[in-house]
Amino acid sequence: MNPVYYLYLAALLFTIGAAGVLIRRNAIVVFMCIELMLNACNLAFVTFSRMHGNLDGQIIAFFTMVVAAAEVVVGLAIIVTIFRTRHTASVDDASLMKL
Amino acid sequence: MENLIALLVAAPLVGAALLLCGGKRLDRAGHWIGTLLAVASFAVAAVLFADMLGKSAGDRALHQHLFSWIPVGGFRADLAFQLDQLSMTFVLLITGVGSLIHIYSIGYMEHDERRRRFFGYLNLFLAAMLLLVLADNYLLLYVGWEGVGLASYLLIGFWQHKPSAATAAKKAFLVNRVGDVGLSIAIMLMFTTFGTFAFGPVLAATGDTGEGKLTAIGLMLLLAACGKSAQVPLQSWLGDAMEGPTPVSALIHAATMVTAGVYLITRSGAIFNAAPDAQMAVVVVGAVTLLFGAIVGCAKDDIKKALAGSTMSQIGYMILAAGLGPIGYAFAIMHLVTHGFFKAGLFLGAGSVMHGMNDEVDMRRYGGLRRYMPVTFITFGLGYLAIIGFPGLSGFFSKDKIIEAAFAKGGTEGWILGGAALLGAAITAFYMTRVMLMTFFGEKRWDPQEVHPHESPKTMTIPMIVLAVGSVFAGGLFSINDAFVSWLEPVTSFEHGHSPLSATATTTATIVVLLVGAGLAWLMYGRKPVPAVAPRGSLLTRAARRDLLQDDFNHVVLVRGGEHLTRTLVYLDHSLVDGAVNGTAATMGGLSGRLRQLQSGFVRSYAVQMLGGAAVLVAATLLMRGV
Amino acid sequence: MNSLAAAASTGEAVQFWILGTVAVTGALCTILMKRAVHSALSLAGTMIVLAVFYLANGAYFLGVVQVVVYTGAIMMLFLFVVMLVGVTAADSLKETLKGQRWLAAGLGIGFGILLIAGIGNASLKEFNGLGEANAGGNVQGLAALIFTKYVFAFEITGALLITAAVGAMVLTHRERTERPASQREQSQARVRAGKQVPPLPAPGVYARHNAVDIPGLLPDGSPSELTVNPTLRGRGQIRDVSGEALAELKALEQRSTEWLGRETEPKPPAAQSPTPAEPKEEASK
Amino acid sequence: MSFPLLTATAVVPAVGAVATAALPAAKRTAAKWVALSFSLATFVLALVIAIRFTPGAKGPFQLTESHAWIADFGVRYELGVDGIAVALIALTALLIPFVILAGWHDADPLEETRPNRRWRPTQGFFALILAVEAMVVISFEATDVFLFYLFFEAMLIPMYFLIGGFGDGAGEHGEEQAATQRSYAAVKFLLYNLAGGLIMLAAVIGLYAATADQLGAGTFSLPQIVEARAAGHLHLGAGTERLLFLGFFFAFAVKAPLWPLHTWLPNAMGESTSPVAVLITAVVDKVGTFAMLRFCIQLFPEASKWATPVILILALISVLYGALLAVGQRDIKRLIAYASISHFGFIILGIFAMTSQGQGGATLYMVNHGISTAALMLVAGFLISRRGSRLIADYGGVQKVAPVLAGTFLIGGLATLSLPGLAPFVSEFLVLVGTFSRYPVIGIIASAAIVLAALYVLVLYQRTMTGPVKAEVRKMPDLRVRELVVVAPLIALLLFLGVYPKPLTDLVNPAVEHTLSVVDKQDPKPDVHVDATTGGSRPGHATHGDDAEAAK
Repeated sequence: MNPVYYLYLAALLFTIGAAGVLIRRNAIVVFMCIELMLNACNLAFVTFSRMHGNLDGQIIAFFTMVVAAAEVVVGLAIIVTIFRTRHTASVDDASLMKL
Repeated sequence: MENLIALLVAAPLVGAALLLCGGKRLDRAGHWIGTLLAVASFAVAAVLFADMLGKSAGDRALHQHLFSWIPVGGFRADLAFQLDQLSMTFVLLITGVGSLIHIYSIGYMEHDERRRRFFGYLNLFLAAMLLLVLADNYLLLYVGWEGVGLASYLLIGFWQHKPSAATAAKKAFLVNRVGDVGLSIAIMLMFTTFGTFAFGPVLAATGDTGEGKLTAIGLMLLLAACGKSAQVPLQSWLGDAMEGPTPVSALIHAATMVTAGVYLITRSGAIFNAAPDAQMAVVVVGAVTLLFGAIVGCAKDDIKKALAGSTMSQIGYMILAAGLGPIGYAFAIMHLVTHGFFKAGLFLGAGSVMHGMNDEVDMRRYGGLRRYMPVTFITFGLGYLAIIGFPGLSGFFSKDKIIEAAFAKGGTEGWILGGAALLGAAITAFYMTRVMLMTFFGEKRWDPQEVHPHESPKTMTIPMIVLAVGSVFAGGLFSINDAFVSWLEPVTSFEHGHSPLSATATTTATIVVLLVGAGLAWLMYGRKPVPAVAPRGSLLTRAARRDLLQDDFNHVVLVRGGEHLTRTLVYLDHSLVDGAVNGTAATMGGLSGRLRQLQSGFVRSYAVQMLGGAAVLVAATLLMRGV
Repeated sequence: MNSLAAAASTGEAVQFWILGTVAVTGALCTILMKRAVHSALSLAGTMIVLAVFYLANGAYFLGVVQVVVYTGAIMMLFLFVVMLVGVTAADSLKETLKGQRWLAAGLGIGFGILLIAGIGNASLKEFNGLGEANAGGNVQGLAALIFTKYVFAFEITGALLITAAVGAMVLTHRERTERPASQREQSQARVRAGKQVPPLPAPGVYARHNAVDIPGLLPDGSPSELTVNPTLRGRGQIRDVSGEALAELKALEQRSTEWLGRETEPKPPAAQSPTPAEPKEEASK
Repeated sequence: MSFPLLTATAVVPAVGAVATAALPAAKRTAAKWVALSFSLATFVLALVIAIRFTPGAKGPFQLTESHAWIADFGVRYELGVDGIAVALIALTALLIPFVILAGWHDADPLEETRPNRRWRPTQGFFALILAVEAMVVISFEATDVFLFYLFFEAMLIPMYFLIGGFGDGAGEHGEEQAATQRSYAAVKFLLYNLAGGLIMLAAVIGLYAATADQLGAGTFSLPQIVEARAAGHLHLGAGTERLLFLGFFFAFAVKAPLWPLHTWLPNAMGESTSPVAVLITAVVDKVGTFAMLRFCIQLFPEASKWATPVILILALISVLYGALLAVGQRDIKRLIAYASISHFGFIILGIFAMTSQGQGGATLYMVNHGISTAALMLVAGFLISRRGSRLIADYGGVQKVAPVLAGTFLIGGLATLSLPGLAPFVSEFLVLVGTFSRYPVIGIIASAAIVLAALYVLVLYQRTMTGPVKAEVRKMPDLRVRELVVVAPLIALLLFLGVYPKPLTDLVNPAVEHTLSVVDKQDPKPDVHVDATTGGSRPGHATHGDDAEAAK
């Protein structure tokens, strides 16, 4: 079996995650979907590193994880703050951008 | 010696600067300063004249180059003066009559609180007029040309609080501007044809170029002359110009400025000689105008307007003569000078009459004034005799020569022109007699309670006397063995015309028509009393009262048309040109309004758009690599 | 295992197909589950599977990190937040934005197809595995790269993490706007509000037993709700013993009369209030 | 490289702008004086430039400065002046002090507004004026296309605020609507010029690409490009060259309003205060015509020749159109604005007639029009500030109550109708001659504007100044000392340059010759060759000869 299937899997996961971001209204779930997409990317990177036979891909994946961690921390903090003020975690309720 | 020439112009210019910028502190001495400088200019002229007489006819011309004015590429205009016999004649006339009228104005404008400014303007006029006749190239002449236009504008509109005066001034300037366009185009033509527009080279080189160009130049010059000298079709401003103070009418609109056209044509004689068609046009214009002006003069009840009509017609004579070529130039100038004397005198007389009748101008309110203002009567009378060409007075000599020359043109046009000139003489006699009779003879048509006619002060009468003397003797003086003609000959190249009629025949004819005209006038105005209000009059009379409908024509065609044109243009500028721009702006606004709908503010719809964009990018990359 | 083959072995293939299915299922559950908790759990599942795949791809360090950081830390963080926000909070899956769902589905599918097409026609045939790359050990290899080639990126990510931590604190920290009320003010407020100023009465206590769920009895023997902890009250777990106490008293009198041998006039069962009945059941609970 | 004179001339006003803006709100008068002194310093520097500049010298540009700036794109900080630039810099530096003096009280906050630390309109007004001066000066000096473009566009920012922020409170329908109209005018000004500028930007980039393609290293330097073209290294294809030319020309045609891109000017000049109006028409718009002369023609000679007929027609249209619309205006300032459109038509006519008279005249015209319009507009501003109305119909008989004001107004008007003896006549006649000698018909039609100019000026003068005195103007005071100080020098200058324009022509001629040599056009020769020196073979001719030599 050809490891390129990993890439197909990554693509699939990524797409699913994207769709989730579009469909779900709960901010937390949206975040999870974003994480899913990041992970899909990581998988692709790892596969690439295997493909090229060097570790750079893994490094990138590593950095992605770190960034993802940071992003999650801040994002969740934001969600909590929003929840405190308006008692909902729905992304649709925070639609002040149009003003 | 030639360094004095600049002084001629400088003196009045300094006066103008002093008086116009001096402010109130000069109010008391202003008129004296102005007069003094005018007289000074005359003195310089006299000195130069004397010097010139001392020289032989060949090298009388003086030339003074001050500095190079506009040097750009091949285009060189210099600030340089040229004083030859022709210019000298004008300089003497201008400064002489000018000085007299300055003196006259001291009395005439006594009660005007803006007298200082009046004298400033007069000096400005003198300076510009002298520049006009002294310039050694057409561009500098143009400066003087417009300068006198400005001065006349300021002086016609001197009583600005009168809307009629302001309008008249504007009209005069505008009509003159039309003429000026002609002059400027002529200069451009000269530049493109000869590469220069200085008198010397241009007039020397007329032989080398095609007749077409010369004709064009000639016609343009003629247009300019028409504007300045109030010739048909640009004559309409002269009548209204009488709104100005009478001294102004005398100086600018009788003696000097309006004759600038004659100067221009005479000066450019070489061009016209080489372009017969242009010359023909000149002659026609002259002939038409002399009749036109005469007819208008017959109908006017306003004494100044009547005189204005006469001025028009007399200048018609000059133009006619100038159009006749070498046989006429000298006589044109000669008539110009004599006319300068007697017409100025007549105007000053009219002014004096008005002065005595508290500014009443309607001759139907005059009558029998000879007893109240004898000096005015006598001087005016002498001027009258001069202008109708009474044998022995100056008008007789000059006009008679012109009529003779007109016949001498030869062929049918010779007869036509001569006839026209004769007819003009008759009409002149008629309307001048009319003026004379209505003003000084007949019974009083004014109310002794209101007006107390009285003789004017010395400052006014003396100039009148001097001018009267001039208008009596000048002609005779000039004609003593053709002194005047031979004086001008080096410049204007005189040749004797061969008239089909003998000189005596012409003279008798002139005298006959003169008597006829005068007699007719006496029958109509001398024998039976003049009605105080103008009768309706015949169709011709009514037309003539309205300047033969020329103004109405202008009003309907030019003024109305222009107003409509501008109004439509303003509208179009706002609706069409600007509208196009604003329209684009509006469409943009609408478009953005539509696009605004996409900004729903919902994060997820933005996310959809993002994903769409990403998809497009991926697709693009794939296509690039040619899937 | 160090000499990871370029082409995957059959074992790996099997593993791939099984776990891949699991991963996709997990992902789908993540986006389809109503309750956020379930989404979180299924995502965790997917991540563990991915960890395994990392290992299979020779990224041992990453595999472990994936388990520790992602599944261990991040997902737990998610769960905490979910609890904060409310475990029960389940958002209805019915769409509010017009056409959003179809757009999303369409775009998702299209995008996926594009990606897969891209991968498909990319020439990814030869795999030169991680044999020599991992020769000195995967972790050492990574470390060597991180601290040499990517050292700046590494430093910057460190800064990023600190910033993130500070940011999180700033965001969640709530500033006290007004001075805390002193005890005196609190008491005054309480009096003004007409609340119960003295301590509440204690629950009923008997020689036989001592329980917080037994209300104290008022002089007329009826139970006083105040004496019971509000939580128990809220749950309705009050053991009312007043009924049986009366019943026992009655029985005692009965026996004494029998003992003294006097006839008794029958009493109306007025005192028999309906209340005693329920306490019994309650007690039986 | 000695003292960087050109840079200094641009920097001084910039510094002045900062200094003025920095002054606290209370120091209003101080701000005015600071601004004035800085503008005067700039004028002194401009004079130094004019003195240090030697007209006959070799090479197109002098006092050049050149420093690498954005090396990657071959953008250099390259300054240099030819005669035309010197004349225009002098004009700018000369006018700004008068503008500041004339606007002395235009930006004073209203009485009822409470003094406030942040609210400093006066400082802002004068700082903006100085900023505009700095930018204008440097765009006159720049010989690097990119550098020029930068300031050509940056100019819009201060101008926008000057137009939109300060009004003369003489609106037809009260202050509120005046404010809205003002902002409308400002936005219109901005959009028009931005549109032009963006198209030009495209052309600038295109030029860079073309040079980079053919010269190896791309450059924006005007002298280099001209040189390369002369040496034959650079051959833009006809198509490219025309496109680039149009890109440049469009921007300049907007800036120097050429029909039909003129409609922003009447609004901008009508709504803004008269000093700002002067700034627009006398200073900023000149950059447009100047740039046509320096960049359009020199960078794209072939395309210029190709486009000449159309441009001449457009210019002719704006000459007549502007004059006719001026006749039809009811608002003094709008009238002057349309008059300016007509005059800009003349300037462009002269530039593209491609004769030494035409271009020399056009350059003189830029200077003279600057001075004459400044005189007329500023006096009109004084008039308007007295009566509080811009409508011609609201005036009448002013001449009687304020003769000096009327006199100066008349002189300004006469200059506008280019009366001989005043400076504009020289330039207008040169333009006409220059045009006529190559395109007689256009020349003749254009000279009709002589009459129209007289018409609108005299109508304006008659309606406002003459006739019976209106009740509203009866109390009108005559010119104050400050106002006289503003107007008198301008009028004196008009008279002087009318009588003795030689210094200016000597300055300009070599530059014009150079431009024409780039386009390689010769003046048409007259049919008859007579010796062109005036005076022919008369006495005095000799003297003239020497002093012509002396003048050289």
